[in-house]
Amino acid sequence: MGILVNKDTRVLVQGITGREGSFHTKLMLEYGTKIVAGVTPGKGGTNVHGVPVYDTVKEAVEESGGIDASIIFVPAKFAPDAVYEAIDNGIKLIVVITEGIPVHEELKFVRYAKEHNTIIIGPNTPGIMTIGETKIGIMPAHVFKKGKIGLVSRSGTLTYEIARELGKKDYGVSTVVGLGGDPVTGLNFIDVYNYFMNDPDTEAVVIIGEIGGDAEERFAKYYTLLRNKKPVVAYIAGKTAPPGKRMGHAGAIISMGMGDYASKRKALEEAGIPVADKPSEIPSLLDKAI
Amino acid sequence: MGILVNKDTRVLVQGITGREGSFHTKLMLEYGTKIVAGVTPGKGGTNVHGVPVYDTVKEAVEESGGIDASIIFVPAKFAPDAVYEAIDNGIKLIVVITEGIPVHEELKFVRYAKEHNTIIIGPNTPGIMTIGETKIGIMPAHVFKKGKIGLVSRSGTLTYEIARELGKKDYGVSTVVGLGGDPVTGLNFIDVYNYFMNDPDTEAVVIIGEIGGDAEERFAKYYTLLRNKKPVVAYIAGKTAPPGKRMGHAGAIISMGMGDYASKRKALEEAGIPVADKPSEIPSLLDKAI
Amino acid sequence: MISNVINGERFLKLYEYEAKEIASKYGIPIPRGYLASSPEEAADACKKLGEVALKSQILVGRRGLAGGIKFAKTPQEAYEVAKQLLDSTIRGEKVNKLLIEEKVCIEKEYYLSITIDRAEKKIVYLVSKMGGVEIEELVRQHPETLLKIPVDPLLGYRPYMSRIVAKFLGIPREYWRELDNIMGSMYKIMNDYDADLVEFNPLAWKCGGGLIALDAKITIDDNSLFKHPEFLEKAHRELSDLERLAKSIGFSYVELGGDIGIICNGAGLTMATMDLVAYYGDKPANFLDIGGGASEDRVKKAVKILLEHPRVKVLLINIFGGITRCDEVAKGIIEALEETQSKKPVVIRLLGTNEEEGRKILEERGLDVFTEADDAVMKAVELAKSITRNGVI
Amino acid sequence: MISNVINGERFLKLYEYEAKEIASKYGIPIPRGYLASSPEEAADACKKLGEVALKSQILVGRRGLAGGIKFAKTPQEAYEVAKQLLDSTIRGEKVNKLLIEEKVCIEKEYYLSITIDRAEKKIVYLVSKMGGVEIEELVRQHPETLLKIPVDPLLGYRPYMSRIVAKFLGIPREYWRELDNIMGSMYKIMNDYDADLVEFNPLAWKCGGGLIALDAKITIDDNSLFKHPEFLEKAHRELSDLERLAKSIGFSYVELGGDIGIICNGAGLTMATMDLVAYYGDKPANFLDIGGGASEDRVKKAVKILLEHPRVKVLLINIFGGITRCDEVAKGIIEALEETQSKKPVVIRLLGTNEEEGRKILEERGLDVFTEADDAVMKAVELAKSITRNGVI
Repeated sequence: MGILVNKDTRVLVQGITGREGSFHTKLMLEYGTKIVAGVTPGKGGTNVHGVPVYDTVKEAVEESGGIDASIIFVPAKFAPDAVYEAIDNGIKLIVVITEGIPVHEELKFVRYAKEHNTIIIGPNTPGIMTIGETKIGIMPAHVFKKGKIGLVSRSGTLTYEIARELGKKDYGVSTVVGLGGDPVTGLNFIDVYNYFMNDPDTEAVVIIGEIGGDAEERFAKYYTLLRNKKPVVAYIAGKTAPPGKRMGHAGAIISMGMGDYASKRKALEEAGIPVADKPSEIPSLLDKAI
Repeated sequence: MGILVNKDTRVLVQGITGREGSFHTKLMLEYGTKIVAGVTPGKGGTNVHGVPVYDTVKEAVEESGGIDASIIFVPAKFAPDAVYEAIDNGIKLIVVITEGIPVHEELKFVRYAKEHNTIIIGPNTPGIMTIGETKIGIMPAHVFKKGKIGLVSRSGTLTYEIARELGKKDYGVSTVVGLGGDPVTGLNFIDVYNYFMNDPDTEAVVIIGEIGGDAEERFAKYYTLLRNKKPVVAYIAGKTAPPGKRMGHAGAIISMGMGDYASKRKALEEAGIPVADKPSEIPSLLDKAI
Repeated sequence: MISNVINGERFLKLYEYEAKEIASKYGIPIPRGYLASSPEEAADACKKLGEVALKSQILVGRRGLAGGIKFAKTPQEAYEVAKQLLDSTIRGEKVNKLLIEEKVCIEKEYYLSITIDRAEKKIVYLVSKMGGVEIEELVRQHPETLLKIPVDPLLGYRPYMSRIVAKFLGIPREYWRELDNIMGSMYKIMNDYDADLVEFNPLAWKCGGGLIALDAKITIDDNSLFKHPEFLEKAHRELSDLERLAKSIGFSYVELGGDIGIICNGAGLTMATMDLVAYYGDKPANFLDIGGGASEDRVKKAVKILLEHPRVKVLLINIFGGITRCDEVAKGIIEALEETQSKKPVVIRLLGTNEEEGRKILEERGLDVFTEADDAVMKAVELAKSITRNGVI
Repeated sequence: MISNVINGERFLKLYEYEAKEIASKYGIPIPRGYLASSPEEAADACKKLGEVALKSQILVGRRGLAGGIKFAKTPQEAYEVAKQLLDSTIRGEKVNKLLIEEKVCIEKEYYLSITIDRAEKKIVYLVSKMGGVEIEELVRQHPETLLKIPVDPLLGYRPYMSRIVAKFLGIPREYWRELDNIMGSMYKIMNDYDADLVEFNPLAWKCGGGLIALDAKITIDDNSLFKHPEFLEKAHRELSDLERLAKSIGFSYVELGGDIGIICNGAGLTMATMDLVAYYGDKPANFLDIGGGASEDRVKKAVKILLEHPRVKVLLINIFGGITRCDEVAKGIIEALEETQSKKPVVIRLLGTNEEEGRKILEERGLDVFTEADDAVMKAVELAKSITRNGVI
């Protein structure tokens, strides 16, 4: 089980012939991911590690016998077009690895995807992996042991660090989801928590947040209102980072003083979610929470 | 009963202080329509036939205690903004009387409305009326007798003519819907037929089409596939109009030769829908169909 | 064209040279060319361009088949051909201008357009491998030769669409960027000009490689002309004088071939009245919709146009008053009759708002007023037949 | 500012005069003014404008409170004030330019901005009746004074939004059109410049009536700079030299106040490592994220920057190799140590891709490599404390 993706998920790689796309196609195939097609405009007819490459997503969908998810390694300038191409061809889960996409473009395609009932993971995400089944992303697979913890994070390497800490204490992971490091992303903590809520294989959820934005506060508020809930443990990076002044005043006005470490920690703790002081403390908090 | 609107429908008039808006507000009030507010930017604080006028839809919604439908008499240049204002303020049924709105604007707001689960009637429509309950439109009320026939039309005066012919033979109307005369409109025959299908007060439906477009052909195709159906009788205007050459070739390519009188009549008759040769023939076709 | 007007679907057609000016401004490749209004100018253009095509600038379709496009190899030849074409009449339209274009060596002809799909409420690209032909006919017979790519009107053109077209047409990789630019520009033209059609038929593949728009057609949504004052004066230049006159007063008017003049309010009712005339065995002379809420003066003008129309034997007026007031209509009719002193029979059917007042005004002048449309039309047809029999107008 | 960089939220701030140039180009009313780099130019401007405000062009906030805005009635006075302001340092930033503006008689000050609401994934207008103040503080205390109007990013600005603002601010009817133009232009600037903020604080109401943007702030999304080459060279000019250097190599770098230098890969891990340093009782000297897949050479440069940093006592390197390969990191560290011949202690924690190879390279040079982050940080803190105790660097 796990959420959103599993061993049967049929995956397309957009930008498959690029350095990153090709490299991670190999790693994903090694993990067992069912990659059925790749797209690079102009490279149709070739193949990458045995995966057939098409010029358009349309052809990939038609020729491959159906695609459930796409992972995008296309450079920032062309990534939005790749996202629209995937959405317009009916692909319902899109993992956008690309970083550096202009925020106005992100606003538009995230909005468009939502209307088309398409899930966007990222942009600027390490991806999603259901342990032991499929990896649609770039995370080092070996640090994730299979288990009952749902892991959702705004971060990349820190997630691997925490997965390793979990593993040291025999906590495995059901599915790990990287929300993406950009200010506008497709999913937030609430969305992913709700998927975990419906997954019988997930017993508890670890949330890895960081300063900036108010995603953690929003989740805390939401969690407070739930009647049935699974235990959640959190870690927030950036306690020692000085307060940001992003966007002059307006950004701060929107979030009404939320976004700093103290605000996030307070909100989570008031919602009954223990917050670890350091990554290695998370397993012991889980011991208590479960 | 009837469809979409009834005596309890709370109506806003946008462009209420204009010549048309004010005149028809009076007629609608006389018919019993529950007009609770009007909007004309800059005229807030006044009133029209006792209806309070606001500068913005936001104020109208807040002050009036809720609005179900809006009717728009705003000039073409400003009408799209009025539509967006209504949609963004949560109004779920919008009757756009205005004619002359650029088609690109229509494409956009019809698309936007659909996403927001808002019904657009028109543009360039005489409106909608549930006989004996409410009139949200500009049709002469007295020609419509109350009864069991659902009336849906692409035309204005021709609809009145046909309502009168029905009345002469004691056929009354449940609800009359003017789809609107513009090439892009919010509702089509299929949409309105489906509402009538769910209305216990409607026994049969009269469809008033005209040449151009393929709305009638589409309805015929749809009707053929239905298992449960109410009887439908049609009239198509434009038998003697020479074939149009609208938009050079491209328009004709899209509709693949549909759009002329013969095509529409054939499609409807093959779907089992009798087509009247003249308006006065409709009641006798209904006699047979019901 | 009638159904456009009748259905309220009005648009402005641009001449080929106007469409190409716009295309070129948006970076779409077109042949080099010059506009010529005289044989001398045509010869001059040929001097600059070498072998040329001389293309009549008219708005009716199929001008190629009708001899509106010719070729010339020398300035002398261009002069002669231009002399033939200029001031000639093709499918009823006079040729005032020629577009003199370099002859381009081409290998293939495609069809590429962008237009509005009314039923789907989207913008759509239409593509065919077989261009330069009567695309409508081709597609009717071989629908599989047509590729449609829908575009969300809120989102707009996306470059991936051009790659689908490139694959469909078999365009080599190194020209994909060019196709992307062309399709992107077509979308921009649609938006910037409120066009409802931008069509290249053919969009050709050149002998040395590369795309070029050999013909171009753009039509502009009439409802948007207020945004484009540069086109306002051009509007409706393809209409006949009478149609233009009616339009300037604010009516929808179309010439038909019959002898019963028709005035109604509302396009649907007007068409239904035309159909009723046919049903009872005669032919309408015209379509004239006075629209909603016409004043006395506008009614008068409409009536005068038809009373003075040489082909009209009987005038049939069918008004269902909603916004339109019957008394205003009646007054307009009376005034027109007085001003023209016409002896043509006028059959009137009035119903709706202020019906009684209108009826009274007309009956005082000895005019019969019908209540039922069928009765009025039957009367008009009968009168027209008797006039034909008696040879009296 | 650190969290911007740390969270990958990077942007370019424009100076007031740059923002106002753009605003003016889009038809937004601003005071007349001139840019001055010398007291002479300031005096000249005052001659043309009469009574003036002299506004220091710096990127840090609250410059008014810090004395960065002064007034002058005569050219002589303007000269003197400009002399004071130019080359002075305000909140750590040197004043190189002044904007000399006519003094405008105003009655009221509003706040109006457009920005991105990340959580709602929309664009949003923010409006307050009380402008010209520390809006953030005001709103925190009186949230009811703020009006938010969301804008759908696919649909864009719609004029009705300006009427809501007009009513909220109490703008008289005859100026609604002006407000509509201002708000429409703000949206266009957001889109055309890929801005993430366009702010007028205050947008003032003039004594004679009418709106004017007395101050203007625009920030541009860094990720969009490739579309705006005119801004590329201006990017990150507000950073310190070291930050700019790191940035030019491709790192995210922020100066902090402590003595333990930090190099990690990934912003989250870097922040977590900083936090761990604090947890174990010391302070980080910096934030340095080498990003994903850093080469040997880039690692070398990162290490050199910190080894040569005067405040850094101990260098702590915490790498979790995913795309990043540990052997590359190890080689980069060795090279940097050799090139700088630094004696600063380096504490290394390596994990992930090619971990064994990396460990081997480092241990051959006598460097200890930790496996656990906690152990590495504890060691670094211990070393820094002993250095402080012993006064040795």
